[in-house]
Order: sequence, then C-alpha cells, then structure tokens
Amino acid sequence: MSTEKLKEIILKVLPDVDTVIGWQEGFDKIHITPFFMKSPEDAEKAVWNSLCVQNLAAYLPSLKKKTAVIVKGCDSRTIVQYMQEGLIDRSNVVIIGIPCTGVVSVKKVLKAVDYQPIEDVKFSDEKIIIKTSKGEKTLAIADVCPDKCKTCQYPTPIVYDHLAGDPIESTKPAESVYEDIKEFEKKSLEERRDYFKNEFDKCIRCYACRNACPMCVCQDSCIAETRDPHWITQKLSSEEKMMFHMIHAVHLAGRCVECGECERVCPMDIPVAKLKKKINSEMKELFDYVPGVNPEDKPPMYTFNVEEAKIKEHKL
Amino acid sequence: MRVGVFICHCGSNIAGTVDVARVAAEARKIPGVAFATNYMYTCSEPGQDEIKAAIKRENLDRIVVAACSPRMHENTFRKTIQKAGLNKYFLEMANIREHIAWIGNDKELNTEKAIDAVSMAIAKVMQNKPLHATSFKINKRVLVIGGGVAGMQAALDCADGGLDVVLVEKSPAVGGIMARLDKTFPTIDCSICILGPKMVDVGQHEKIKLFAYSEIEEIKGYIGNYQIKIRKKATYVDWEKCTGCGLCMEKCPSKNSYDYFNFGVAPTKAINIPFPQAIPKKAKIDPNYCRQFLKGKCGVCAKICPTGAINYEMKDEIVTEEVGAIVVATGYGLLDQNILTEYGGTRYPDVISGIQYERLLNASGPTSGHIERPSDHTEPKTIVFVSCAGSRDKSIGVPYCSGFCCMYIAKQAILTKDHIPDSQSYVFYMDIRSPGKGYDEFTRRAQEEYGAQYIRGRVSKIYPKGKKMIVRGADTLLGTQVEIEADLVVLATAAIAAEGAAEMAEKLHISYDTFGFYVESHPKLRPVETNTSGVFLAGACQGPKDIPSSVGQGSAAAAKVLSLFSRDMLESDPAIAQVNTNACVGCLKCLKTCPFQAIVEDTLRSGKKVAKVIETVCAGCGVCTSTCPCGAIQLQHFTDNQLLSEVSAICQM
Amino acid sequence: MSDVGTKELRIVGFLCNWCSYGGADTAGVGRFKQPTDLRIIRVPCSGRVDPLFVVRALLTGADGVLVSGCHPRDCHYSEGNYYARRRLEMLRRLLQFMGIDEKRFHYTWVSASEGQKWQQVVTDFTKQVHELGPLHDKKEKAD
Amino acid sequence: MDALNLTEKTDWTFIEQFKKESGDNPSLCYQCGNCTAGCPYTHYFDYPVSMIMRLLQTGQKETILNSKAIWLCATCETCTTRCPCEIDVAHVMDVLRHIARRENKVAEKGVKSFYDSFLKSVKLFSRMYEVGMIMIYMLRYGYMLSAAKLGMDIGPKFLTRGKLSFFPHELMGNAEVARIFKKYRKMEKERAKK
Amino acid sequence: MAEKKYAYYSGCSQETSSKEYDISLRAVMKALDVELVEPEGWSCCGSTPAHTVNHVLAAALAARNLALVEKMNMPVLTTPCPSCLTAFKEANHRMENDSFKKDVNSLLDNPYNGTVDAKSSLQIIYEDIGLETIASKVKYVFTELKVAPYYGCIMNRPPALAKFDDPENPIAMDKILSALGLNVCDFAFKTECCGAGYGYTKKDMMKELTYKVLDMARDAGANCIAVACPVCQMNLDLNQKEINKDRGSDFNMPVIYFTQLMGLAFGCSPKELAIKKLIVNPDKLLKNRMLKSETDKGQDKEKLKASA
Repeated sequence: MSTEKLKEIILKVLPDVDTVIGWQEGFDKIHITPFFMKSPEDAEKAVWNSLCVQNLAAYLPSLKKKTAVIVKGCDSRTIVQYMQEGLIDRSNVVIIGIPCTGVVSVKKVLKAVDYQPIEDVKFSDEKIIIKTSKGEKTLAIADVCPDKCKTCQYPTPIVYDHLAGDPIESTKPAESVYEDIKEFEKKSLEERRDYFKNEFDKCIRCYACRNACPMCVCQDSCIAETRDPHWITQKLSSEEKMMFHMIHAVHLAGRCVECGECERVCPMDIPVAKLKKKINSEMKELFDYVPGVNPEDKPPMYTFNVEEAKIKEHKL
Repeated sequence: MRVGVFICHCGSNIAGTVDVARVAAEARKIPGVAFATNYMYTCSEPGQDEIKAAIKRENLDRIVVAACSPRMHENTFRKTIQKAGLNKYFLEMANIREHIAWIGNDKELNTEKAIDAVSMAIAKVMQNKPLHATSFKINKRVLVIGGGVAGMQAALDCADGGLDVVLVEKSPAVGGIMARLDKTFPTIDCSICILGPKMVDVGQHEKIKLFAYSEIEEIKGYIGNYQIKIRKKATYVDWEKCTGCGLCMEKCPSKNSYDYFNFGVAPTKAINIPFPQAIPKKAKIDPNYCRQFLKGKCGVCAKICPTGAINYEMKDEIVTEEVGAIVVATGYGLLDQNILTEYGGTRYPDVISGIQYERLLNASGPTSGHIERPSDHTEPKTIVFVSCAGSRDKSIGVPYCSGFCCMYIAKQAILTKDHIPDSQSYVFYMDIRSPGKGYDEFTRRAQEEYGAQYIRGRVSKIYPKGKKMIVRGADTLLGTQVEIEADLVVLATAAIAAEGAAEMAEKLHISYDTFGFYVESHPKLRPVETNTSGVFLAGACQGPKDIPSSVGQGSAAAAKVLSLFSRDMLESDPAIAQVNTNACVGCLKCLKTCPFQAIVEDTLRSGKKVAKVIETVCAGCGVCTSTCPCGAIQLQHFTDNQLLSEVSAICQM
Repeated sequence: MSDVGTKELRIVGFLCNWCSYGGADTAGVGRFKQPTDLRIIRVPCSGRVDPLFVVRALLTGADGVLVSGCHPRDCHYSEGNYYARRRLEMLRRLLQFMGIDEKRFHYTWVSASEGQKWQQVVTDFTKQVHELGPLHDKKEKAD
Repeated sequence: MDALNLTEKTDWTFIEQFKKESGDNPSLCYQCGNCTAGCPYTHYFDYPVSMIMRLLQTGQKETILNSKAIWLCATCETCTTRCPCEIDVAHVMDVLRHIARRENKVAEKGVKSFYDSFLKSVKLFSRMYEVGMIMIYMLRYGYMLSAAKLGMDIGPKFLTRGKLSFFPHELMGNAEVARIFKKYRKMEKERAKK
Repeated sequence: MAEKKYAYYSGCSQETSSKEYDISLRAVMKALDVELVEPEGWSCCGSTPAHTVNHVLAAALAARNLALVEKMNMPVLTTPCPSCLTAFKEANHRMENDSFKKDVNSLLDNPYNGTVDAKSSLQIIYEDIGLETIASKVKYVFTELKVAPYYGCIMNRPPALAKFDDPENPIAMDKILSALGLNVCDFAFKTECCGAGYGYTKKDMMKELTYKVLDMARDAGANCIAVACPVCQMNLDLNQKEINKDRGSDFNMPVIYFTQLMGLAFGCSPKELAIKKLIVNPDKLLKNRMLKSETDKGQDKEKLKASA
C-alpha cells in the first residue's frame, strides 16, 4: 500500500470527478491535513502514512459535485452509514480505499516527546521515529495508536471502488470491541456518575467534537445553540455541559461509526465517545446492529419490530 | 402577556381536598399572570360567562383553567375563550380533579401538587401560539369492507341516503355467515328468505358498486379523502359475459373441490356458483382443483359455456376507488376444530361443527335438508351438542364467551326434533347465555316442548366405539361423570377474529385487541367509531355478535357516515407537525419514522432539500418531532419548547 | 401515602393522551388513592417523548421520571409506542451507564381502562424512587 | 339437614393457607366440570374433582381433608391437561394430600401406607425394590391375607420370567439417599415449630 | 464412537419387573448407534409416592440423579419410564423458583443447578434419531401385527411440562411403528389411564380401567398393544387372565414394548429383546415375518399392476 499506488489511482480517477479528497503534509512533519485535489499536479503532493488520521468521508454530504474520497477501513463505515441514511448519492462518490494497520495518535506522540517541537518524522516497519531538538525517539505505532485501532475490526474499507493495496483481515477478536465498556461498568454507580461529572465539567463547550463528527448532520441548526427549540441554556454549569453531551449521544444512538474524531479533536481530552460506544454496545445486544457496516441495514432508532425479541417489559 | 387563571371547585370534588383559594393566590404570584380566581363550577354557563367577562375586563390573552381532565372539558373551554375573541389554542387546562383531588386525601400535599400543575399550565400557555384550522373538501363516497349482513345493511342505508357506495366482498358472493344459516333464532324464520331480498337490493342498487371476490390491497389518505386499491382476484370467468346459467358447473368433471360455502360438508365442482341465491350469480374456477390448471388439459367448461365467458388466462386486477369514509364489516371466523384434540379434532367424521350442522339442516344444503351422518349417510337418532367448544377456554387463548352459541344450539336442537321426530338431543352447557328479547324463553322451549336434555357440564372426551361416538362429560348438578352414545356430535366452535383481521387493521390504521377483534373508540359512547377518524365498525369484526346486533351496527355506522357527509367541508386539526425550513437540514429521518407517510421530501427554490408535512394526512402524534435532531419539525401545541417549559416549571434546582 | 414516608420527591410523568392519561383519569374517577409525588405532563403519544426530555428532567431536578403509553399494538397512532420502546430502552441503559440508577426511570404501558394498574404503577414507582432517595443534593443547588 | 351457614362455616384461613402453600388460585375455577368429566377414577371418589374444587372455594376444610377423593387421585394429569382455566388440578390434589397428612386425616389408609412403604424401601435400598416394598407394605397395612394373595397372584408369573428378585440390586442402600430423608424430616420439624 | 450419546436412567422397574424394556431399549439404541451412559450410583426418582408427601422431598430424590448427570457434563438425560420422566421434569420446573431450589439443595450432598434436560427415550428416538433412520434399519416386517399404540397417561402430560407431542392424540409412537412397516390402529384410548397406580391397593378400580383400555384396543381392531410405559405394560399384560375370569371376556392380547417391536424389525433375536419375559405370549403373532426388501418389491408389483 504504497503512496505510489495511491497516486496512480488518484490520477486515474481525477478526470471523472470534481475533486479527490486526500491528505497532504501540514505545517510540520507530524501534522497531516486534508487535501482537496483538483489536478494531476496536486496528486503528486498526496500523502499516505500513519499520520493520515482525519476522517475525510465527513466532507461528503456537503459536496454537490462528484467527488472521490480516500478512506481507511474505519472511515468507510461513515460512508456506509451515510448510505443507510440516504445522506449521500453513492453514484456521485468514488471511494478510494486504503487498507490500514493502524494510525498514530498525535496527542500520544507529542506527550511521549514532552511536547517538544517536531523536526522530522520517519517510519520504519510498524515504528515511528520522531526527531526533536533533544534527539530521536523511536515509538512502536502500536503503543501510540488511538484506542480505536486496538480493537479495529475493519482494517480494509467495507465499501470502495478502488483499493490501494491488498485487503487485510482483522487480527483483533470481535469480542474485544466493547471490553472497555464492560470494564467501565464494573465501577459502582457513584463512581461512574462522578467520573462523567468530572470529565464533562472540563468541557468548554467549544463544540469541536460536534463539528468534527461525521454523523452530526444538523450543522448550524444544532439544538445546543438554538432558542427554538431551547433545550439548553448558555449557563456554564455541570448540568448544561452534561446535557450537551447527552444530546450528542442520544442523537447518535445507533448511528455512531466510532471513527473517534470527536475525541481526537477535543482540546480538553474528554472521553466524548464513551457514551456513544455504550449505546453502540446496546444496539448490538438489542438489535444485533452495528452502525456503518451494511448499507442495507436500517438504523435501529428509525424502525421497530412489533415484537421486540430482546426488550422485555420492566417490572416495578 | 396577560394570563388569566381560573381554579374550579367542582363543588366539593376539588375544593374538598385542595385549598383552591391558596392555589389561586400562588398563581397570582407567577410572572405573566394578570388575574387568578377560584369558582364553584367553572364549566357551568355562569362559570364560562365569568371567564369571558374576565377576558374583556382584564384584557387577558391566555387562559388557564384548573379543573377536571382536559379529556372532559378542553373543548368546552376552548369554545368559551373563542367566543371571547381569543384563539382557542390559548387555553391550557390543569387536571386537578382526576389527577389530584380524587386520588389523595392530604389537603396540604394536594394543594402543593395543584400549585405545580397550575404552574406547568401557565408555563405552557405562555409558549402557546395561535393555531388555525384549514378546511378541505369531502369526497362523499363510502367504502364498505365486507358483504355480510352488517356490511350489506351499512351499504344499503348509505345508498338509500344518497351516497355512492363501494362494497368489497372477499368471497365470490355477498351474504356472509347469515347466508349459510338455515333458520334464525328465536323466531325460526328462514335465514336466506329474509336475507335474500337484501342481497338482491345490494346487487341491483344503482348507488352500490359491488366488488365480489375482491380484497383491499392498500388504503391511503385520510378522512374525507381516501384512495383505495382493490384487488379483483382472478375468477377465470368473465363476469360481464357469465349469465349464471350453471351449465359449466353441471359438466365440470372435477367433482372433489373443497366447498367453502358449505364448510366442506360435501365436495363441489372446480367451477361453481357457491349457492343458488348467490349475488352476484356468477361462476368461478378454483384453480387448486381445476384439471385445466392442474394437468393443463380439460377445457370442458370453456367448450360448454354458451357465452364464451371462460378465460383461463385471467389475472388479478387492481382498481382504484376514491372515498371519504370507510365502514369495516369484515365479520368473524370460527375456531379450527383441529385444535380440540380431546374431541378428536377432525379425526372423526361424525364430530362436526355447528356451522356444518347448519348446512346439513338447510334445504338448499348439500343434503337438501336431510340430516345425515357424514360417515355413513344414515339418519342420526342421538345428537349431542357441545357448547363452548373452545370458548371460555383460557388454555387455548379464547377466554371470552362467543355469545350466540347458546342460542343457535337451542335452535338446532329444536330443528333436529322437527326433522327427525324420534331423535333425542343432548346439550352440554356451562351456563345458558340468553339475554335478548325472547331468547331465554326460546332456550326453555327447546327443553320444555322439544325435550332436549340439557346437561350442565363440559365434555372431556369424544371417541368412537363401534358405530357410535361416545361423549364423556360431567353432569355437575348430579355430581357425576356421564357418557352418551351418540350418532352425531355437534361442536359449537368458538367465534374468533376473521382471518387476516390484524393485517386489515394495519392497513386501516385502527387498533385491535389481542384476539384480533377491532377496538371501538369508546366502549359505551362511541361503539361504531374507531380512533382513526373516518373509519367506522359494523358487526362481528368488533366482537362476536348475533344478527340483530350486527344489523343495528350496520345502520349505526351508516348513520355516522351520513352525518359526517352532511357537511361539504371538514376542518383539519391544526395541532400537527410543522417544518421550520430554515432549520431543516433535509436528513429526512422524520420521513422514515412517520407512521402515516405524512412527510415528503421537498425542494425549496434555493435548491435546498427539506421535509414537508402533508397537513391533511398528519395525525399529530409527534414521532417526527422526537426524531428530528435539529428540532426543525415541531408538533404544534406540543412543541419542544412547550414541553420543556412544563419540565422547567417543576424541575428547578 | 404513608408507606412511602419521608418527604416528597420530584417525579415527572410523561403520559400519552389516549391511553395512559386516560388511565390516570380512570384511576381518579375510581378514587384509587396514590402517592402525590408525581407531576404529569400530557403528550399526544409516547412516541412524542424525546429521550432528552427525560434527561433534561433528571438533570435539572427530577428524582424519577415515568413514561407511560398505550400498550404495544394499541397505539392511537399505530406505531408511536414502538419507537418509544426502542428509544426509552436505549435511554434506560445509557442512564445506568452514566451513573443514574436505571430504577429512577421507568417506562410502561397503561390503557385508558386500566385505572387500577395505573394506581399500582404510580405507587410502586414512587416507592422505588423513595428507596433510592433524592437524586440531587438539593442544599448544594440552593446557593 | 340444616342449611350450610356460609357465614360461619367458610374457613377463610384454610383457603388462604391453601393458596399460599400451593400457589394455585381456586377462584379461577368456574365449575365447568371438565376435571370430573375426564377423571378415570371419578366413580370411586366420594366427591368428584370439580366438587373438591368447589369445597375448596367455599373453605370446607374438614370435608375435603376427610375425603377419599384426594387419596384416590392417581395424578394422571388428565384434569390438569384439560382444565380450560389452566388450573393445575392434579397439583391441587397433591397439596391437599400434604395438608391432610400433616393434620393426620387420611381417609384411605391403604393408599397412604403403600406410598410410605414405597418411600421406606427407597430410603433403605435407595432404589425401589419390589419384594422389599411389598413386605413393608404387608407389615404396615396388616392385611397379611390379601397381601399374601397379591403375592400369589403375581409371584409365579413373575418368578418364572425372572422378573422379581428376592435380593435388592447390588447398590445396597446409599448413604446420600438416606440422608435426604433424614434432612427432610429435620426440615419438616423446623417448619412445624414455626 | 457412537454418533449420539445420552445420559441414561433406566429406572427401578427396569431392573426387575420390566427388565425387558431396558434390555430391548439398549439393543435398539445399539442398533441405532446411540450410546447410553448410566450415571453411577443412581437412585429412585421418587415417583408418585414422593410427590404425594412433599414436593421438596420429591424434587430432591429426582434432583439427586440429575445432579449426577450434571457432573458428567451431559445436557440431556433420557429415561424410558414416563413416571421417572415426570419426576425429573417436575423437579426441573419447580427448581426454576430460587427459594424452592435452595430448599431442595439443602437436602442434597451435591447441589443441582438445573442444567440437565430430561427427555423420554420415545422423544429421543422420534426427534433425534428420526423416522427416516428408523425406516432405513428395518429388516423384517411383521405382517400379522395389528398394533394399538398405547402411551399411558403421563407420557405427554401435562403439556406445559412435557413439551412433546399432543397430550390428547400423540403420534410419535404411531409414526415410529408405521416406519417399522407395521399396521397401526387408530386407537382412541392412547392416553387414558390404565389404573396401574392402584395395582396393589385398589385392585378392582385398576381392573375396571385396564379392561376399558383392552376393550377399546380390541374394538380398534388391534391384536396387540404397543406400550412405552413399564407400569402400564405390567398392568395390561399381567391382569388379562383375571379380568377374563371376572368378566367372562377372552383377552389374550400381547402387550409389547415399542422398543421390542423396533428390535424385532431391526432383526434382533427375540432373546436379545427378552420377548420371553412377556406374560401374554406373542409368538403366534410374530411367526409371519417378511424381509422388508420383499415387501417393497411386493408393493412395486402392486403398483405396476395398478398402473397396467
């Protein structure tokens, strides 16, 4: 899955589309940014490595013209979910898939090098070598990857028109996906309540998590900011912060594709995705549903069964 | 904003356990409240006048009435404030009677609770917006589903009232169960003789368009404007050409077709006219038995038909009709005897169901009215009737009483004696249910004049011994087990919901109970209405019924339709969903969850894709509002802000 | 009611207009005595109940929330309660995860004729919430 | 005969005791008589099954506990299978026997002795051992003659076919089985104290 | 290695008075390649006498055996005897209640967790092995036999507990016997009680009921009865002479275990199936047997004739 192969595909696709969305180098070696390619010259600058963290699929619903997008396995679930919800016209999208063995959490890398300015970044099999003024540091990618990569079930995109590389199978057991949720549930009610209170209290309501979320379709109409309806006030209290995160979680019920963008962009390091992951684990349990996996599925909150096999009436 | 608050004493109903004066005093303290008072009977005429006067005097623009349940008097007070010049949606009611005064004795706690209830109503009314109904035209045609006696009655009454009627009947002829009965209780008059003229009327009435052997495929629309798709099932006979001469039936070589009309008492031909009085009197081929269909060769009927009506290539046809109201008269079904394994199920030919016996008694039935045992065609001398064969039996899911069996068993016992004077009938019963005019006297006659032996107890087992059927039951009055050596056993099988009742209810959007019977709008005061406006019920589809009740309901449903159609325009309820196109992002999740398909995709002039509500279809459930992530679609009168204001009125930390 | 004891707690009920609100009316007409903690908000259908109303109530002062609609198959709008069932079941599990005891939230089905069942639901749920005590430290919030 | 004064003679405590112990609700019975109609033993009963149900509904404790019917029920389950009200009638009869035993009211001593002998044999030999059981039964019931006749009826036919062994199977008693009976007695005693 | 394997509980009667049931069942299972494993040290299930005394005691006597099977890590226990079956099913059912379970386990040395399903051997043969397999094993067809299939009262009752076949008109044995190529009569008294429970204590009562069953079987045109319950077998087989004496009837109707009939059809020798242990001698009826292949041919011939 070399960058060369990717460029080849981009060049092949370009004449058919308005834009190809990929990645390019950012302001320093460790920051890669999204890249909207229009010409063969642009294509030359395209980059693919473990620092290509952004979920580029998130741009699709807002684009009208035919677009090609480069996606990792995890990002492809966003597209599948868009298809389920009818948010994109599949015939208007060209998907370039990239098999991926895991990306790097920039936050974790920066922490590992004590937030020193990065001078250079190199990769050598499954390792990342960071050069700062204090010298070189070699980190195993597995040690600095985001949590989602540790239990990744879809290293190869679920949907694609072109694949830059050979498909790879997941090596992670499927049961591992929600292990952290199960682990967390071992805490007492009080511990959990305190945990979320403390975490959400850190929130500065910058809405970065929402803005980065590919499934937050409301954009400027988000009810966290409207007066009609007026769901939450501007008061900076624990309750209002909690309310905001509950809105985000409930609106994503049965839709969160676990791309992790919300947590990646959170400036306060709040585990924003935890509630959504919990809901996902319940969607699996209740409806045997996993978001963003099968384009034919119906999101469970928008449908029902007259007899629900797994929902039992609760006794008082 | 100037809110007026009226606290009702309801005599001592409320004032007895709520300090109404204090509630009014507390209400006065709430910002926005300009006037608050308490009154003895707010719903009385002087009470309403008081509200109207206060609106004028105090210049009030919103009203809260704290009284009984809004389900009781919301409409009353809406009209009151409307008369005083306010939009009727500027009214809120606080239910301080049913939900407070009547369910607790602690006056202190009740008063606190009432203050909260009033605060919530005040908070909400301040969020209320004026709403205006729009009116639309009614299509004054009516669809009647089911051509049994109830459906025919409804159809004839509507047609005589000048309405165009579309009557859809599933089977090849109208008449339903009643057309199969021999005589009717308690007058012993011939069933088909009294029903026949009605059937003819239905067939000939210029206002009635009859679709026999047809089913409802799809129902779309709303009160005043329904679009109905009707599936005309293939009969393989062109009914335009068929004269009902019956030649085909005579010559048809497939003699072993199942006879639906006679409940399988005897076989019929693969091409048949169900019974001599059938309306329409047309032939129909049963492809499950027809040699042409099974073996690809025969064609006797096609050759013999003098008008060339036979068409083996015929396909189902879908036609569309537009109507403004629907009468559902789909009738009932009978329990499958096979479930009753202790009675042999259908193992023993001489254990038959009541309706089958009815066909044996009937002069136009397969035995020309001679009672004979299905097994050997001999005349039975000892006949045992078993009531509650499945009815009142929780263990098979029929806990209810089928209602009419006691009566028809008495009738059959009487008729049996008439047919076979030296016969003896036995009737096993648990209770005799005969609460109609002349009904109980009738069951007495069966015993007193016709000598039927009534045995109080259930039958436990029926089995053959030699040529006899042994019926083993209990006589609980004697306190013993009894056995009867019978020649024929007749089971009064339970009345159950018609086949496909649930699917039909889904198409109609009406509710049905766990047994599949349709649920009326109110068990006492709205017996033929459903919760879907424009859809009415008649007959046994609502629950087991005898003929007079079914006819009564048919007429009642017709009266409802005629009264509905006495207007030219209908007003739509403005408490429906409304889209804020500025906020709508066009994700169309609301479209997916709307139970009424009342939401469609729309494109604004700007090219923006948004959701759009079809006002006349929206029923106002609000599922869309709780689906929409951006609050762009709001159910009027129950908007997010209105409900949130109620929440905040009581949840303040 | 005496068996509940202690001070009243705040319980918010969302009742559908056609079944459960009617059921509560029926209970009233039958004079079926109930604890007084419950405050009822009338909604057209349980399908109208956005789970976020429940969240909002629990976050801003309610100690318990009750949602009641028509029995499955009996929804006045045919399907509203089916959506409610999925949403509210999801919410119930989420609340427990967040550290809000799932017993503080109950959703159920009561028809307009089930006055006695309504009495039972209110009595039992109020008792259940009282067993858990107040959700919020009211004193702290008073400042 | 005087009228049965139901105000005085309805034993409500008995009804409640029965309900609690059995978990069955006699009020479910609407007296259709199906149990009586199906019961193979009705002709031997002093009260047909449906009557037992009715006596139970009206709290006629003495009549029920002194009845032969509750002992002659063989638990063939016909009544339970056919009851339209889903009452486990055979279970009702079982629980009535339990109560009758406790209250020392046994109208059919022979039947009870047979059951006791059977269990005694199980306690001793851990499996039902027919010769042993019959011997215990004969001793207990005291009808040496009829029992000997019984033995004579069956004995020859069985012995010639190797169907009766005079010695119990190789597993001569099992301590755990005996302990079950011992612990059960203790449990019963403690219950009685309460 | 056998294809299927079950824990097997023969029951006390099968050790003595009904040995032939056990013997023939084992022979048939062997022929069907099913392994039966007996739990070591099994004891009486408690049967009817125990539940007339106390339900906890009854469940404990049954559960002791289920616990043995649980320890063997086997999910299903099969028993030929309907009485034992009912005892096990009742114990399982009642022990779904936690406090009842606690009481029962307090009487046991080794607690039982309720994980063993009890099924009759008839059910295993009908459902797990299946008619096709049975038919494929048939070697001989006994043309003289006209069989009334008799299930006894509690094989399928109460339905909520049995969860197998119809309680009023069961058909499992009918179908098995038909699969053996036998002539099966439509018998109305398949599940009527034969009165065996009172064989010792109320003989007259028992004889009356037994007479009815025999009479109905004869009425149905049967010349023998196939049974699945050891107590019924003993009762119907043993008392015919006495009933004849009392009533002047002339019953001489062999009462044969359905497993014996299966064994005979599969080609087992009468000795392997302990046919000799039956009291009413069936030898005369068993004399005429045909190779199945021949009967098939016969049928083919008839078909040919018919088509010609």
